[in-house]
Amino acid sequence: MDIKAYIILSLTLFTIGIIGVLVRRNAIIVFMCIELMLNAVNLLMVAFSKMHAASAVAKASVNYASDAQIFVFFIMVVAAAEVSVGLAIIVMLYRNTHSVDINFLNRLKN
Amino acid sequence: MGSYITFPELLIWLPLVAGIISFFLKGQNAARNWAIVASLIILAVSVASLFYADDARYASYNRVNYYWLKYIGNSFYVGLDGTGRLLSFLTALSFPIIFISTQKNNYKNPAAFYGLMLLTQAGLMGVFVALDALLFYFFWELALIPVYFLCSKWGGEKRIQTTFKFFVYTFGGSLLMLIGIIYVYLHTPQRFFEDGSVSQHSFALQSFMAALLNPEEQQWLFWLFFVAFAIKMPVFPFHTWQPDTYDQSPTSVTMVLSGIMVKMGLFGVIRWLIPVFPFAVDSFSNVVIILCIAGIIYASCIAIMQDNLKKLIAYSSIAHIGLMCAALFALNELSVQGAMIQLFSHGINIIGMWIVVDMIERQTGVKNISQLGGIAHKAPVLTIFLVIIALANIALPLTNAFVGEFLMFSGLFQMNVWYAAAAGISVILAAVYTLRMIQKVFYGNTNSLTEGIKDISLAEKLSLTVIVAFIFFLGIMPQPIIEFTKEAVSQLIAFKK
Amino acid sequence: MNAIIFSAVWGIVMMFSGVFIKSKTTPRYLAIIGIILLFVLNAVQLNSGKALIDIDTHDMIRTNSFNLSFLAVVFGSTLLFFLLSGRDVEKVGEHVGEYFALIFFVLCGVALSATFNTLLLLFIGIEIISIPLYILTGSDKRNLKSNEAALKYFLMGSFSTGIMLMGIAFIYGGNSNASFFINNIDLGQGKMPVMIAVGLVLLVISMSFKVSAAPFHFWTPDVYDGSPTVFTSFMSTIVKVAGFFAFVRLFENAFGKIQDQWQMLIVVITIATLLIGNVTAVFQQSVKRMMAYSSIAQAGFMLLALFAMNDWGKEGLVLYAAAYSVATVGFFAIILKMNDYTIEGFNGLAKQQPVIALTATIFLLSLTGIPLTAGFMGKFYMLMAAVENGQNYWLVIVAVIFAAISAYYYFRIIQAMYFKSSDQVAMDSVEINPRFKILLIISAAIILILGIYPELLLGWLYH
Amino acid sequence: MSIITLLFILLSAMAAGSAIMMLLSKSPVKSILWLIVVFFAISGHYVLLNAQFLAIVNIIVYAGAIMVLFLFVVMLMNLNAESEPAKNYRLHFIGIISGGSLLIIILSALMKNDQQQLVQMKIGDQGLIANLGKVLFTNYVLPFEIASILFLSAMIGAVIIGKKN
Amino acid sequence: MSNILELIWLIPLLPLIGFIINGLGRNKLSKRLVGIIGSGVILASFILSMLVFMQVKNGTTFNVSYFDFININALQLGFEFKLDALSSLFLLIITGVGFLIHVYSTSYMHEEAAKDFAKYFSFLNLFVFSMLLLVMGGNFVIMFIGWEGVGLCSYLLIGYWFTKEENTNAANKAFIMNRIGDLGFLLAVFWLVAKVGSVNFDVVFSAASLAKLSSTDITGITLLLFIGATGKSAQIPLYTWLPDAMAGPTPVSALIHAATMVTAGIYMIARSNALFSLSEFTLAVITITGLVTALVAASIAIQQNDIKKVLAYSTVSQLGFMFLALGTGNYVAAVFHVLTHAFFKALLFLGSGSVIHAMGGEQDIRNMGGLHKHMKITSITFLIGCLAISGIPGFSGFFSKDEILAGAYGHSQLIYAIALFTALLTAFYMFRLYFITFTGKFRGTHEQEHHLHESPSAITIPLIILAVLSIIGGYIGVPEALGGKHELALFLSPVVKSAAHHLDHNTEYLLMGLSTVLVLAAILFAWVKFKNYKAAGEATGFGRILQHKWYVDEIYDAVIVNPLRYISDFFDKIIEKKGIDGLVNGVGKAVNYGSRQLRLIQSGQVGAYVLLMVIGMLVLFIIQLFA
Repeated sequence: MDIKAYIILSLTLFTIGIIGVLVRRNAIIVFMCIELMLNAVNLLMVAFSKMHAASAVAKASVNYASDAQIFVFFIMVVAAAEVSVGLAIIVMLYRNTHSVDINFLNRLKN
Repeated sequence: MGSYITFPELLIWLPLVAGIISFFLKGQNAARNWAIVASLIILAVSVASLFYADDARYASYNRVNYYWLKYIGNSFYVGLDGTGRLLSFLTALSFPIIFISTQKNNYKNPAAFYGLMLLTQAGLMGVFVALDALLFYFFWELALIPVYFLCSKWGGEKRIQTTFKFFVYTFGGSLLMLIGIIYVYLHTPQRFFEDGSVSQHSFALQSFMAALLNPEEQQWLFWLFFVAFAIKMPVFPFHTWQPDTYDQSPTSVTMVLSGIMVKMGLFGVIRWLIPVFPFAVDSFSNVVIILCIAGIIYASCIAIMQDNLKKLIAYSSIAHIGLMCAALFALNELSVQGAMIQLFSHGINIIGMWIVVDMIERQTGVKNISQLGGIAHKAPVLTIFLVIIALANIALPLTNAFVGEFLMFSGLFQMNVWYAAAAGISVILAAVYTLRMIQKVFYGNTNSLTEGIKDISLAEKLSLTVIVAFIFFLGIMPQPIIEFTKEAVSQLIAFKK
Repeated sequence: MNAIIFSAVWGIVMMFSGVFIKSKTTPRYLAIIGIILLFVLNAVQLNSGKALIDIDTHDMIRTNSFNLSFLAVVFGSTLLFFLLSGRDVEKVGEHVGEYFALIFFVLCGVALSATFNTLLLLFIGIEIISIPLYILTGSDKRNLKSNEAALKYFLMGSFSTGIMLMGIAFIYGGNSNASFFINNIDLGQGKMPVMIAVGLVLLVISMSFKVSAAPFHFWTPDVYDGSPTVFTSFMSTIVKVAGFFAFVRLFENAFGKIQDQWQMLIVVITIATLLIGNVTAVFQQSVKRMMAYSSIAQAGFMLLALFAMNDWGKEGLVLYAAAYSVATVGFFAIILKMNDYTIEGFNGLAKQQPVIALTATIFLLSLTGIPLTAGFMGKFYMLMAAVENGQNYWLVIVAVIFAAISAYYYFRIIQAMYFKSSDQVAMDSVEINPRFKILLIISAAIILILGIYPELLLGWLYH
Repeated sequence: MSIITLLFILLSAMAAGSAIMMLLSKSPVKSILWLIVVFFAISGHYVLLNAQFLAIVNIIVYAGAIMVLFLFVVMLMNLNAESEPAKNYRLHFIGIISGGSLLIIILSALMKNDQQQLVQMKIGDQGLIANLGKVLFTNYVLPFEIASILFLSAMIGAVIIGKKN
Repeated sequence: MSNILELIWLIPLLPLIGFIINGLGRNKLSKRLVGIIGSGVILASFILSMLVFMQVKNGTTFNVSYFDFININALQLGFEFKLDALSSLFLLIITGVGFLIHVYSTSYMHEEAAKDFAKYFSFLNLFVFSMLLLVMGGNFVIMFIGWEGVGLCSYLLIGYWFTKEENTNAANKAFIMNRIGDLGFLLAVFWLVAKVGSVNFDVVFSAASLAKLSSTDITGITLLLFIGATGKSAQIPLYTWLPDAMAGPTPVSALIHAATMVTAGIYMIARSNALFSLSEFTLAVITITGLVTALVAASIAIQQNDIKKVLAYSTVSQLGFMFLALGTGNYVAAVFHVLTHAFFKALLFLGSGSVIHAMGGEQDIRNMGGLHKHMKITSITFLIGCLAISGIPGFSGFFSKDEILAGAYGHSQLIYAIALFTALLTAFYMFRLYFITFTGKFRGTHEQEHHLHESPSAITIPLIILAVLSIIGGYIGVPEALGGKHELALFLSPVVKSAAHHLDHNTEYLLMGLSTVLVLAAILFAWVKFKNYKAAGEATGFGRILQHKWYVDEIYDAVIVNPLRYISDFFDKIIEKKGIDGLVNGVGKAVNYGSRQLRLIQSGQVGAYVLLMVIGMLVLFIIQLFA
């Protein structure tokens, strides 16, 4: 496969995530869109790692190509931590306002 | 590098220390008396420095160079030369006069007031003795901060906005200068310190003069510096902060502002602008002079119909400063020498004017010409002093200002006939507004406001006598002041391209 | 290295202190001890050049006198923050030990993002900074503003993390060396590869977000305003300068050689930041919110280090970080004691609390950049760096014009304190003990000393 | 067209389509389910790229843990389909336009490059668990340890924020 | 008395000392003492001047420099005096007439309070000091010091009664108009500095220096100097201050505005004759200006009813004559007329002062009449003055005026004709004044009539002395045609090179006869018309224009004063407040406005924030990838 195909795919997913953040108002959905963005990155990372594996440089050291996959692993780790905190915040807000609509978040402005 | 403390250091540290001490004094009189004593001591030091003017013999008394920020080639490099000595003496002389003549004013929190005044003095002294660009910039700003507090705290009704405008205006201008300083600095040659270390660049005056700048660079750098100086002076059209500030500040601060602080701008031109950017000065001197002359006529015209006494003096000051600035840029011996004399004379004269105005305002509570009148009946001595000072202000012969203006006009004439002729109109206009002021305020009949006015007291008489003595002494025998500044003048005009 | 390990360890210690120690004040003292130890350990490494525990990091961490002195500045500011505002941390909620633990974790993240040598650690470092901050922002649970701020911060922060990761992915993809090490990026000859360029822009965007540079600053005013003030103080100073340091470190090491190819981005961001920060701050009525905009404005100035990308800029950044952190921490400590956060609340403070007003004035003057304060020296170095860079001089002029505007809002507070009077009590005097005043005076003295003799700090850089 | 290409297109269409569906779904629960589909599709891609470890982890962590957590929260809050009130179509339009143009700009820059860079499919042992494990616990031991701090803070956060006063 | 010239510094110094003593001691000294000191110092100066005069009579010139005033490379300027025939003559006039007027003042000003009295005398002394400095100055700058100094004293003395706004207005007007002239003077000095590098008379007038000056330079310098002279000597267009200056005490008018200060311009031009003679153009300008001034002022004088105003216009007119003489190169005649004019005009003013004194301050001649009966000495001396000014043979004015007319005839007959006509007008208005005042019936109030008396001796004695001088003063310049030697011309010859045409004696006789006859006719006409004057109504027609002084003041107001005020107002209100300051404040307002608008971006909506961020990303990508 050409790497471009993967770039197009993951950028498309990434953009869908961005558009989701832009248009959706439910905090949970927005957060899910962000998770989608992270997944798009993960996919691209893996694709790149395999791209480098195909090129001459990586042949010298096998580890080079593993780097990106390790990175993806860390992204997942961080995402998990983020999710726990994020959901806690959303729940806390919900407890206080009984809403997760981000458009109602405008006590702070100007 | 002398082993003793030098004059420039003393002139900076004494007011600084005195000012800090003053903050801790209690009571109206303690702070005031302390300020008077301190300023007199500083005056004594300054007078003493006049006797050690011979650089060949007394260089170690007049110049000192401490390492400070060595990484960037900056040092605490101060020294007295002709112009600096003249202006530091003016500063040293003015403060006791100001303190003594305004001692009747009761200030809220006098300790802070006098403390800030002395700090201002320290800043001004620093500006006049700094031979290092960064140091110069430091003092340049530092002189402003106490003034900001003085004006905002003890000023008139609209003091906060007015002072703030003044502050932002000058602050913005000086930041532009800072860019200029940095740019020149980055083009200075290496500097070798005496302990063997080398810095890539340096802020010292000599290094600045040796900076490798081509004429195009000089041309835009020139404006960065000039705008800062022009705002401080102020030169038309950067002047609009001034009338309001003079009007709203407490009079003793106005004296400092108009008598000394405006000289900072002119001094900057003398010390930095002309030596560092000779090519740019050459190419822009006509622009600047035209600006100045436009300002002279413009300010004089406004002064004619001005009802506010303080603003009237402010506009007249703009006209005078404009002339000095134009003279400096004409850059020939006559004009520069004239400007030197006038630097001093204008400071003395305008302080005298303010002393009188202060007395009137304090006693009647008004400063509008139309509300006053007939003061000459009630306060003849005051009137006499005022008339003398006012006439000095319009450069009547045998007063100090005549010598300066004569030389300045003469120098301008050599540069271009029409400059002298156009600027000369101010001679007439100055007479118009000054005489109108005298007529409306002092002549005529008294009214309910001026009925109760009292003639001047001993302290004010003393201050005014000193001022009048200087007016006549320098008016009749200006040669001593010329001798003092002759070398500085010849050094300066050597930069003419 | 010392700093990374010890801050993590002490964070855990603090965490347990919250569990085992019932007293509310003890964690604070523990935290102070911890930060002092952290400072000392860092100083030891700075001095000796060796870490206490020598771990093979596979070159993922690189320490030098430059980033260690930066860490010293950060820890010093944090110490000051603990001393000045530690008591206010106790007032936020009952989880005092946990708050301090989170702060130590943040410091761990700061240490990482100051010493990283690979994009992975940059990412992890930034996340370790961010996640505790989301929590601290929302720590005032009953306060809807705090909740709102936490969610906004979290959503936008995660969003920017996504962007950053995408940037890293492209950098990796475009790097023919197939490496995440920032000093091992193949930038090609002449114009950089498109993938690197895309990744670079994405990294600029995400880092701009972290340092709240416009137009990615939108979270800043709301979050700073909504969080408990004491954490705003921490966030807007220590965390922010850490972000800057990471920003500069990343771009210097990774893309420093081709700076002319991306300088325009920084120019645009700098101008936007200066404009939005300074201009918007002018109209603010709440001092806290004004300080949020002020921090954006200051970020604009710090961006000049990135614009210049030379030694002046790096030295200046350390100096600026110190000046800005100390002044802001000090000023926030004063805001915390105020009864009213609006500017009117400051009316007549000079009469009621002359010492505090004086120190506040020094902090504000430093923020404005008046000579003899550290703030001036910071600005001065920044301007010097920008001028030496030799390109886009007009940016420098724009910067100083905005610096002049910044006087407008800082001086409003000075005006309120000194030149206006009020019948309201500006500060509960119960809150003000001599120790607090002395600490403020010490902070002010640090500002002045650094303003007069910055080489005291800069000397470390060339240790 | 090889089977790999076919699979690629299939998985890609599945991922993108499900992602769009996630956006369009009114009900949060449905959105979550669609997202899980996306994750499965991506896992499929991983398999295609011979990144077996990640494929598994993706399913376990993302689809299995994270998404379940989401679902759990949504259920907890009892959010219904109509939780989102009247939409602002103008804002949607602007959002789609700007997001789309961002995509187009980046892609148009990237696609200018004619040089073909191929991706290793199906082969290569970098993505195997053994290899990754070795690298993770040798070269990447520091980040691995540090990541624990992340979890600690997340844990503290959950305590601070979640605990009822 | 080894060499009196060594002591010449005493001449100006003595009045200065008088000024200082009287000024500082004004609250303590008695009037008597003030009078003695004030007059005494002038007398001492006069005596010294006499001695100096004796020394320089034989043509010696004495230059002395006391100290460096300004000494720089580009300009060496000493505080230097120059004494020669010309200046010593003026010294005599100033101190002599000055002394008489001081004496006169002791009586005239007696009703003033002691300190005002002292103030008056100190100003008067200061004036004499300045005037002496002007005359003795050895270079243009010292001369200018005196030049401005006399202007200042004039200002102070005109505004002596400063309570009345009218007086202070007049004072201001005098000073400002003088300043306009002074600017011309100064510019001329600058020009000299620029081209010659010196302002010393000897250096400037030396052939070497004159060679350095192009004809443009000379014309420019002389014209500028002449502008200075028009200010000081009240010539068109700067003459209007002089009639207004009559607001001051009458002795002041006599001293400053008749005898001395106003002649400074003539002195200066005579002093610089070497320069002026080189510029035909300037001389022509001076001639025309002098002629027109003489005619216009004389015409105005015809319709004036204020006794001092008549004399003032007469002074302007006579000064015009002097400038006419200067313009025709007849410097000696000008100086001669200065001398004789000093005598008779001082006499006339002092006489008018005596009248005003007697009338209790009344100055309107319509309220006088028949005063001859009451104050014979005043009347007779006044008559002598009138005869002298009219140029009746035998009186001093005849000789000097005749010389001017003769010079004018030599120059151009048209000029002569106009000058002669002006002389007729002079005779007419002077005798109009005399007849209305001293003959006929008294027209004032009864109180005034009751109060009428001859003035005390301190007033009458100076009158008598001046009357005598007005008669004999002319005999130092008896023209050759009448068998004289013209002592004055001889005396001045080392300094002043007269360039006047010499007429043959027959022509001269003819001219003298013609003028005498015509003047007598004019006097006769005046006698017929005014011997029994009755206050008439307002003048009409041309007389009305004359009564309003050709509306010159109104024109000046409309052309200069009001526009200046308007400009001032315009600058202040529009350009300053709205323009420049408006711009400065506008920046502040713009920042405020921007702040108010910009903060609206901070809408609080996460969606909006992200949208803006995405747009920002778009911009950055475009910059990086496509720019």
